[in-house]
Amino acid sequence: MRFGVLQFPGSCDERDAIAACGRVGEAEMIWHESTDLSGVDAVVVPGGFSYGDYLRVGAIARFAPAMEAVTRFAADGGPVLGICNGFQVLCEAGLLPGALLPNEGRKFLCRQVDLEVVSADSVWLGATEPGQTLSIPVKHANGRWFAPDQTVDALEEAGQIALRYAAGQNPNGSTRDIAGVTNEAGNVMGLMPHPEHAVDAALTGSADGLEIFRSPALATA
Amino acid sequence: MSTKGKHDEQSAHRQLGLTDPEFDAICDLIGREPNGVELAMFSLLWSEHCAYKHSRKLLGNLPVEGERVVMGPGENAGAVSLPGGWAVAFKVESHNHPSAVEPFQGAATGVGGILRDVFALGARPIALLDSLRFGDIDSERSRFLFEGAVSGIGHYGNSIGVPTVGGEVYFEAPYEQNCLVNAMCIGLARSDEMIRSAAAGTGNALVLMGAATGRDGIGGASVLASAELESGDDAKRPTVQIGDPFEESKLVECCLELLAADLLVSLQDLGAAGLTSSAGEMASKGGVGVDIDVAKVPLREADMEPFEVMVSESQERMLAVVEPDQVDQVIEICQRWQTSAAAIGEVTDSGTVRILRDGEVVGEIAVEALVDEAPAYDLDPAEPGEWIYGNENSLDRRIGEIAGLGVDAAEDSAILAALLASPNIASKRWAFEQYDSIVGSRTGSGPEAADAAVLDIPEAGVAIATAIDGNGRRVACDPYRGTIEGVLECTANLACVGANPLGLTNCLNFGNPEKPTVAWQLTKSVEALTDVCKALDLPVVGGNVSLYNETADGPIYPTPVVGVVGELADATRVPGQAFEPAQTIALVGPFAPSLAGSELVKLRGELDQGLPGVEISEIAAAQGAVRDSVSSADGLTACHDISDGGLACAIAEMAIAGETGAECDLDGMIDARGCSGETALFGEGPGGFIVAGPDAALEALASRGVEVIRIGSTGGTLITIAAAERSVALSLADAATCWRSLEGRME
Amino acid sequence: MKARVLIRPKEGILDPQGKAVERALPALGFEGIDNVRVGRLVELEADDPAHLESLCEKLLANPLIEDFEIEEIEA
Amino acid sequence: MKARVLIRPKEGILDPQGKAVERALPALGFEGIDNVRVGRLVELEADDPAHLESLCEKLLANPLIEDFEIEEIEA
Ligand SMILES: Nc1ncnc2c1ncn2[C@@H]1O[C@H](COP(=O)(O)OP(=O)(O)O)[C@@H](O)[C@H]1O
Ligand SMILES: [Mg+2]
Repeated sequence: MRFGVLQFPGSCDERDAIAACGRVGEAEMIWHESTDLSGVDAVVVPGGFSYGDYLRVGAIARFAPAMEAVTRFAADGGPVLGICNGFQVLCEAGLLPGALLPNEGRKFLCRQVDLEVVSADSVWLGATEPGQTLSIPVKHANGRWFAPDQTVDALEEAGQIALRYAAGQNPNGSTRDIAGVTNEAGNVMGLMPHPEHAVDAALTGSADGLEIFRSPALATA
Repeated sequence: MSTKGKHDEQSAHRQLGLTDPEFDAICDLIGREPNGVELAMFSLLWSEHCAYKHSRKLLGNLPVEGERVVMGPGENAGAVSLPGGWAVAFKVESHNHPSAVEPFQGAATGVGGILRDVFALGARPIALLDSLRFGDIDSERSRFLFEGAVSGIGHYGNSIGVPTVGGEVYFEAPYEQNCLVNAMCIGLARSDEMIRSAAAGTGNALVLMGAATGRDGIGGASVLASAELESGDDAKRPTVQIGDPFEESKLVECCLELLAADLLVSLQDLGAAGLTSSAGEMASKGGVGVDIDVAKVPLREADMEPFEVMVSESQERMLAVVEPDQVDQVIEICQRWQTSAAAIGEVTDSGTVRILRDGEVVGEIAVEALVDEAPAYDLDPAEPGEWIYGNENSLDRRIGEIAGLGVDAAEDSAILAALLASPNIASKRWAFEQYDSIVGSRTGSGPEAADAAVLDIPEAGVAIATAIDGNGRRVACDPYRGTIEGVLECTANLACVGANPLGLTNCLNFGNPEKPTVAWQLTKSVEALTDVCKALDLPVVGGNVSLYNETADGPIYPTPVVGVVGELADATRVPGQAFEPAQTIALVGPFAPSLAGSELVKLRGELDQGLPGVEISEIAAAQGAVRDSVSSADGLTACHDISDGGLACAIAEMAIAGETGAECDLDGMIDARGCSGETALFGEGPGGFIVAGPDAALEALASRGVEVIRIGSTGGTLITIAAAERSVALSLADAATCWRSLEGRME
Repeated sequence: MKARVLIRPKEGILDPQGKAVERALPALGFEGIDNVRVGRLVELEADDPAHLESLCEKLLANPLIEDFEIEEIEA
Repeated sequence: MKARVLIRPKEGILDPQGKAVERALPALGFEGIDNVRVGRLVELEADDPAHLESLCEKLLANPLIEDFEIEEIEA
């Protein structure tokens, strides 16, 4: 499995994402001006502060030429994962439902949280089981996922709610404790927590994030 | 010489902060009166900040050499070597005064500045630490400054993708008006690819990269503008600078790419005094001259005067020396990173800094006069006869607050609870959760996990540990001993994670050195820094001095902040602070507690001059034993050094971290030390560790030649400590409530 | 032309900044202030005002969470 | 009354957001946009408009780096 990790001006976690992908496959960096995804089996839109998070999180990066290629790639069923800022970019690009708002507590928060797998049907959670708990850190100031009530109902119905914060651990006030969602086809997932920072149990105490990076290979196998 | 200008209140030089003799010296040096541009440049390079007028002579004795030193003081940051041809660069710097005016932007731009010092060496920044001081937390202003500084540090560090892995915060009344915001940055580089700042190669181009130049930080120099600009234009000179971490993140990547492509001859950040100091210092270090054409500098505001361009302190800029035929390539790479770059001048063999506007010379100063001839003053130190800072009894108020938290404790237990809730000791989670401490995938032990932050360096097959420390209150009690303790505290923190210290950086935050008392504090403190670093064989590879930290209320506590970087074999084998159940607890090392200068004495309002003596060699030996024990397979499961709040607080912190109680009896220790129960519980001083582990681990530690006194065992949900006539008993839950009380105060 | 774009959180969406302002009011002695909403202000010059609406929809505001309003300042 | 406060970076002060937006636009296919400044918009209801000025100075704007302008929307 060959991962392509996008790099925008202001990306921060792109090297971490490359390293995490490298534990389960191969990974290369894709410059934001590139439209060439040939040879890439899965795309990761990494965390960070693309364009400084200026104007509105993810708003500018979503117009990058690479995002046009990612949109086509996703439409063809290619696996796309958005982490934190990447999640924000994918929502802005319309590849995922909803939008990310400033945390209810208005502060940037960096802490380890427990996530509950709600639906394991997507390409990115195939290695997990519904109900499974994943210990993965969050670090963001704009992670309050929001969508109107009817939309959320429909998403729940369709199994597009992928991950929830464990009871009492919602760090940002997101609608119904939602931490991650997928598109209808299940090949695109976005989440606020950072699975690429939970891949080395000896160093950081949890390798639960690896489950996510392992999943696309299982889906294509 | 008769060219000297008039000396009165209206003289430009006085308004720019130069004394009459300094102005006369300038006239002598250049053989005439300086024009406006030249005077502006002199006023900055001859300022305390750039010229270290009051500290230069003192700093000369610091030990700066060592086997592992790759770069020492004099460069933008110091650096020590790691295995495999790698080096870690690091430096700490203050941004106190800007933070006192506008804490968010002041702290943010402080982080931006120290990052630039590190990547100016060609090192990729991999970690940040912060050292903060504010007035009493009950003061609204202090909370405002604390809140602003923390979010500013987070804003800049988080956005640029460098983890903030450690730091410290103290709240003491003398910092009320003059808070301290010191930031430390650590970077990683290949030793042989690091770059220096000395300009070289006549005919090479000076390329200015990054943000456009605006009227930032011109402040004082604006007296020079009165003739040239209309008065309303004062509004155009911002008093506060805005940090742009996005611009800097592009600049970091761009500079590192330029260095990797071998396109830069030298590189220097633009900090205080902007182009003037960067160009002047690059020329001075290289023994060359430079020409700068201000008309070629990309401006944020049209119509800036030459002096404004030369002294502007706009952030996020770097100056590079580039071979002429590589300028196009450099500009191309900058464009790819959406960062601007312009050739603004060249290296000459003239030995002068020449400022031109569209080719016409508007200022010309010999580099030597500008940089090397700056005055250096002797201090006039005098020891004060008594404690010069205030004393306020706040213990009852703090104990009252414990009750407010729903903690029901009496007597000694209430003291422990109040100490745990004291903002100097309480968990700083409220602050560090606002920092991304994990980006970069190196953080093994982040904030609160262990006494020092631990970063994995797989490139070199090792890990590094780092801590930053400086208890200004204890330095105020005794500048010499307090400073020694500060360094020992830092190396103790490293010992707790099994790291061997490699190098030290420091930031000397003091009041007005022209006052004898402050001069004495500074002199004693630097003497101590020199002595302790020599005794520990710990080279000082860099630092920063921040003076005049005082207001009408008096000086701040003398606050030498030290940051140490050390090496350990494996980031994954650090025991951390947390107790596990059913382990034996022991006190390790020549800890001789005393209430002098302690948090308890402070709460009681009984601070006074003097601290007990320190045996550096004994303490160093104990630290070595602990370090070796932690880094080998002795089997210690927890390790923590004793500092603020004494032994009782150390034990409580370990119990809270591990959610495991402890039952201790200090009688053995009290016999051995001949101290009172209260002193055993709450007394402070260097040289002590609390460790926990199976008996075999403690025996292994003892066999390393250090005193190990068993004091109890872990388990249960209570923290109980018997100490002769005194005893404390606090439930884990209550202890945690107190220790976690900072969040509530900041709501 | 010079234009001003006012962008505000959509009705019904929690605005923590606005709430924080409201909470801070009494301590500062301000009374009788209500319904505080914090949004963004973008001012710019555009060659062709015709494109502004689409610029706002696509970039300056996110219609799922924000409303916007364009005001012309000068032609 | 209902009021609107426009808060913008002071003249001469760096506006990182405006600059970044302006710089990014052409590459993203938005042409002919210039001089972008990004500020904040606060809308609120106040019983007594007399206090608004001081509210802006103390709480809504940071006078060191921002200018503000109060507009009445409805009485
Ligand atoms: N207290 C100190 N101890 C050791 N070195 C110091 C100290 N203060 C300053 N230096 C050294 O002096 C040089 C100039 O420092 P500084 O003015 O802070 O640099 P910069 O201009 O890069 O901010 C640096 O190399 C610094 O490491
Ligand atoms: Mg420097």
